[in-house]
Amino acid sequence: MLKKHPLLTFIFFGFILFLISNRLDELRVYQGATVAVYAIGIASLILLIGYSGQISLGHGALLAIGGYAAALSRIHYEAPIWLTFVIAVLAAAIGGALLGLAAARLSGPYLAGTTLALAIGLPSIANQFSIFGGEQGLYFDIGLPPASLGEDFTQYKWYFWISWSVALIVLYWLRNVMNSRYGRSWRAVRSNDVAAELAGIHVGRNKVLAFTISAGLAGIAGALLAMTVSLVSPGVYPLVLSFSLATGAVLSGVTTLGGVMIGSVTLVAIPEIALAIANRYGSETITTNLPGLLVSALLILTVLFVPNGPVEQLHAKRAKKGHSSHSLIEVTVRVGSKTLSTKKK
Amino acid sequence: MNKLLEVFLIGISAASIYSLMAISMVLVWRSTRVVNFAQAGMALLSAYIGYELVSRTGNFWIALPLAMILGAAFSAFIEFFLMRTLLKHSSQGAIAAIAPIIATLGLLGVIRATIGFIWGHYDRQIEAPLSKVGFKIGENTIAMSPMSLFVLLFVIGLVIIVTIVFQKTNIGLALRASAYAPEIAQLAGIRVSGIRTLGWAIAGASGAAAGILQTVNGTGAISPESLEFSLLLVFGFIAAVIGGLESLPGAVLGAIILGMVLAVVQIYISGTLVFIVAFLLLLTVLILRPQGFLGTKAGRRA
Amino acid sequence: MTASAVLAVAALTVTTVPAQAFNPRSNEPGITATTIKLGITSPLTGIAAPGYNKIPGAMKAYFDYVNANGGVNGRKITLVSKDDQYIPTTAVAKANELILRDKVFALVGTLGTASTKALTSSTQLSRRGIPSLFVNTGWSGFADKKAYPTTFAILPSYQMEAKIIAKFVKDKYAGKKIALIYQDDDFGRDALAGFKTAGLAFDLAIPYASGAQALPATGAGWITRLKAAAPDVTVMFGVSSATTALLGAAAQGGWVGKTQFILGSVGGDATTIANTSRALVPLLTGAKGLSFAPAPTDSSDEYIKLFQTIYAAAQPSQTFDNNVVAGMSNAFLAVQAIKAAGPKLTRKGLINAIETKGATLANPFLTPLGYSTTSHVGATGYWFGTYNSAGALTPDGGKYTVYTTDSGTGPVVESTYKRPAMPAKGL
Amino acid sequence: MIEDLTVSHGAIKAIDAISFSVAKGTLAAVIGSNGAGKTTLMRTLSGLKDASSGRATWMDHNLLHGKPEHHVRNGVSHVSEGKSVIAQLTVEENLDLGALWRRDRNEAKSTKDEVFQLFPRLEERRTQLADTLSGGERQMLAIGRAYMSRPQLLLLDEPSLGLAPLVVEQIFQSIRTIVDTMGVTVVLVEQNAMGALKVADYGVVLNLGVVAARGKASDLIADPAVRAAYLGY
Repeated sequence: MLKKHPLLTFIFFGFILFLISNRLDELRVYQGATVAVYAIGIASLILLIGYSGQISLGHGALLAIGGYAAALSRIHYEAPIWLTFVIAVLAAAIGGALLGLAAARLSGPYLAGTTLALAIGLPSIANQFSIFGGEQGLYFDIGLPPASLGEDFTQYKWYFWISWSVALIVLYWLRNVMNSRYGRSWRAVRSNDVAAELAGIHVGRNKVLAFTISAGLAGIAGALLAMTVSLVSPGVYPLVLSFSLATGAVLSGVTTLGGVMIGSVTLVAIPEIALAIANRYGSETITTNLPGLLVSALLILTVLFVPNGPVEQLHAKRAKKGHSSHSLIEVTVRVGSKTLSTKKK
Repeated sequence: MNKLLEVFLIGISAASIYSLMAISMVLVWRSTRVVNFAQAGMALLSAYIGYELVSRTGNFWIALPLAMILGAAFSAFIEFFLMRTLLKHSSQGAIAAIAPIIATLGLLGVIRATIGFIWGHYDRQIEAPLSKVGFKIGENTIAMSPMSLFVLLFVIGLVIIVTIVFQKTNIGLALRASAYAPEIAQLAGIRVSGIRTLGWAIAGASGAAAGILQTVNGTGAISPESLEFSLLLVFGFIAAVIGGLESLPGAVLGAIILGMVLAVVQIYISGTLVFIVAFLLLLTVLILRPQGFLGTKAGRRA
Repeated sequence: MTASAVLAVAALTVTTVPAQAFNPRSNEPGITATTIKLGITSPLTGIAAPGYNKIPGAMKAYFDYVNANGGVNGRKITLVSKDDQYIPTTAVAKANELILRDKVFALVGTLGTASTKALTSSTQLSRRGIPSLFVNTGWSGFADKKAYPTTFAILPSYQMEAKIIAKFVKDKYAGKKIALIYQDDDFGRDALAGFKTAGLAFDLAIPYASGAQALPATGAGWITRLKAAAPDVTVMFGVSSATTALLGAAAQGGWVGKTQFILGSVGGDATTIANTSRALVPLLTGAKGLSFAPAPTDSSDEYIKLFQTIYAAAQPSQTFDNNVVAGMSNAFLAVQAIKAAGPKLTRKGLINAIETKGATLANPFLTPLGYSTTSHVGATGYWFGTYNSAGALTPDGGKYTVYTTDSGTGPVVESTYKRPAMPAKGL
Repeated sequence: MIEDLTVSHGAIKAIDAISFSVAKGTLAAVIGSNGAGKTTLMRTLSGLKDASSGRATWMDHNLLHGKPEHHVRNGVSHVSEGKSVIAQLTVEENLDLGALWRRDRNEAKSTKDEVFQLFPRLEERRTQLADTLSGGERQMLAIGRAYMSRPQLLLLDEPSLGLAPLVVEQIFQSIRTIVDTMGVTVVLVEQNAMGALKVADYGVVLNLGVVAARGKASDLIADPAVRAAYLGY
């Protein structure tokens, strides 16, 4: 169905979600909204890692740009909600383009470390200029749900609807981009810089473009995240968030967008699972330490045993039964360092 | 003039801490082409082990080498069980470039949670074995104490020993060959995987020293999410990259540049800017000289 | 895509409990004839955890004590504690769990300005009418009843603190050379505003980026600049790790006893400093500090004596410090407020009780509480003391002299406030 | 001795069931055009790549089992394609590398003297970085490094690649010397088919992963079909 009528599938999925939102209790609705936000953030990171071979450990910084842009446009210009989201996308995309220009020259661990340093430096910037509201942050209030939706329509359901509408639109759009010429050239760049260059693909420009789009998506995720907590502050976009998104991307499988839900649901579910376990054994030590342990252990196990994510794994199994779909370009061990050494010459 | 000397001493003692971390990162990078983002976590674990050893033996000078040995063993263990499996399973596709980064991040989380389970979320203290009060020159107390001088000498000693090992011994030759060209080293009959584990072990020992010395030279306290160690990771990385990520003297040089620049910024400009300046420094070096100061193409220096 | 989408939907549905929209008109949640459920979210792990993570335990200890003595108006209090790691998004998630799943009657003692702002607004505490008692932040905004009708502040604001320090410095060290070290974010800038209002100018002001105190040479850099300026008085308005860095560097730089240190309340907790570095505690000797609660070492104070006894029984392995006093005082005041709201307890009734009787409720604090039908301001002042060689802050002149002020332009005055006597057995 | 050896890259068979054997103490040349599977063959024999099926043995030693370092220790050395030297090490360090695993230091030293005898240019440049060597010198160094482990079987992958004809001649002569005076068996993979067959005792022609022809080198040179297809005249 997805292959033949992608648009219908997305609309159908949206309808299901709409039905679900009426059935869920409010805590789940809130968590559902968070899942949508994570899904966008993870998709943005997958686009970067899986489709252009770049990594960002400071993706939270790009989310922050989006969140702050949305909040500032709301506070100072009373922009309507949809416009704040557009502004979030544009602002983050600009930030991403600048970062991408620097990033295109870097690879693997260098890029990882640089984005990490950016994420660490971000709070100082928020503190440096009083317009950003410092550590305490700024409110981002999108207002109450429209009265036409009825009195029982809660704020979180409103967030849920907004987040999921945006998420579905973003994922649908991404799916189309991935199947376009750009998507193909990104994948080529990811597989092998040199081969792509030989095939006439402008590697640098492609990487910057991928970074820009990824940042734009991160921006809207940042604005939505700010919406669900109604605040932007450095603490809303901590290093932990960047790591969580990287975790979610790996759990989802970085080579395909198909798995984004797995990562985002897992991120929201893990603290719940840890809590359930802790309640069972009644230990505070478990409650405080187990979520971190679970996420990290899951991350390591995924990288070790399902490196390309569960969805890709499934495809691979299917492909083995039928005809093989392996790429002809053989990528030697540790692509990162290889491209690095070619860079150096 | 006096102030300038102070700035210099402050920069140097900060640099000695950064360089310990940078050296471990360089060692790991050279042996497996991986930046180990769990390095600070491993150093923190070593600091906790050092804390246990100090409280049990009551003697810092026994605890330090013991903790270094344990740090080496743990690091080798990680290479053997985690990194090798990783190379086997995720050596292809998009994940290959990021798998080591993600895995080491995961390792960082596991280490922190484990520390939380064992030691709880409270501060633990290691007493400094030497005086932290600065030496006196005439009337003035300078910003260099027996403790920080020890750290500085330790770093210098470490760099000299590691350099000699790398340049003058057969093991060193094997380490360098495996780093520069693993396949050729393999074809020359070197057990590259074993050599990689050895590289991690040395890095683990130096990381353990970094963890313990950073703690006693600083506040003396450690906690699972110790901010000091997060910063140590990032600043150690910046120092290593400035130096070129390939070269041990480069790591030290990078640390000195970073330490000095930050000391100058803090004392003459504004303490508010240290993080931004560190980030800009990293970015500038990466854009103008991506191979770092000492990371020449041949990159011969050990 | 489809497969994982279905999975996601399934994951959401499986955990679904029957639909029940929030209905403000239903019976009061979190309360039965015999129980009251309260909730707190605070950092139990993460950077801010050491020190602050004792607060929920301290609260629990006091509630258990009350429960063992029959509870409040026949109801026993349970406290649900959640870990938010000092991250606002997590705080919102945890507050939602507390409100929507655990169905707590009220929140109590949430910690951190950004976290508290986020959770208050996102979970719509005021629209739902959920009381948020005694938030542990020095941001003056929470005292604003109009903006936060169900939230009650407890700490004096940073502006109040700065104004009181300014008055103290101007009175005691007139004409002396004054230096300031402050954290360059809104926490420190609130203080700067307070110093400015009170007309205190500094000969040297050293800002530091939040977090930079953890870098190896930051403290040494401060001392270098201080040495060059040689101030008579040095005010430290930062977090306790910054105080630690300052004291450590002062000792290392041979700069002990060269200046009169004045430590702000946030960075001045001796136990927290001792936990980081026992060796630094003696260096506190002679430094000035300020607090609004009685000193944790002051066993002659009836509240402290009671709290010490309760805490020693509940958490024998933990040190009794300012964080414990803060937690137990929070719990104490919550119990008094609930008691004042009467046996027919409602959320509205509780808020009303604090607004009308809050200023007269029994509580351990040495400064007047500002609760009224127009303001939700908590403690309004500070007393000054001097640290002794054990790191205990002892009131100057042997008695607590309290100064009060507001967060605006009001004057700083010496208070004549007399604390209400402690109810029998502290119940 | 190679029987039915098959090696695949993913779904593609780079070598499809090839068989040939090389007599001890001789020089065998494996020739073929680009993509014929020559390099894959070498990498498989030295343990860098896994075979899909078949057998490959040298004396009693199974070449399809174990890592390269294992083979080296059993007398099989491989000089991989493209001047397999480490540019960041000196000439002498590169040579020492080849004998690092050997316990007997004196023997290693005498082997080094043999190498210097064979390639006097290397001795002149022993303290220089390998980076500074010319292409021909690098190839000498690579062969010398492989020789340092005193192999019985030496696998050489395209030593003539990118070298001037005169230098190629010189390298081939040195290889001949290694076979004749030191009793080493050499398998030489070459695109330069004529040059290789001229010095070789035995020849194997690979085409798209299968053996197209094999036999005495002189016979192959004489074979018109081989001449037409691979020798260019």
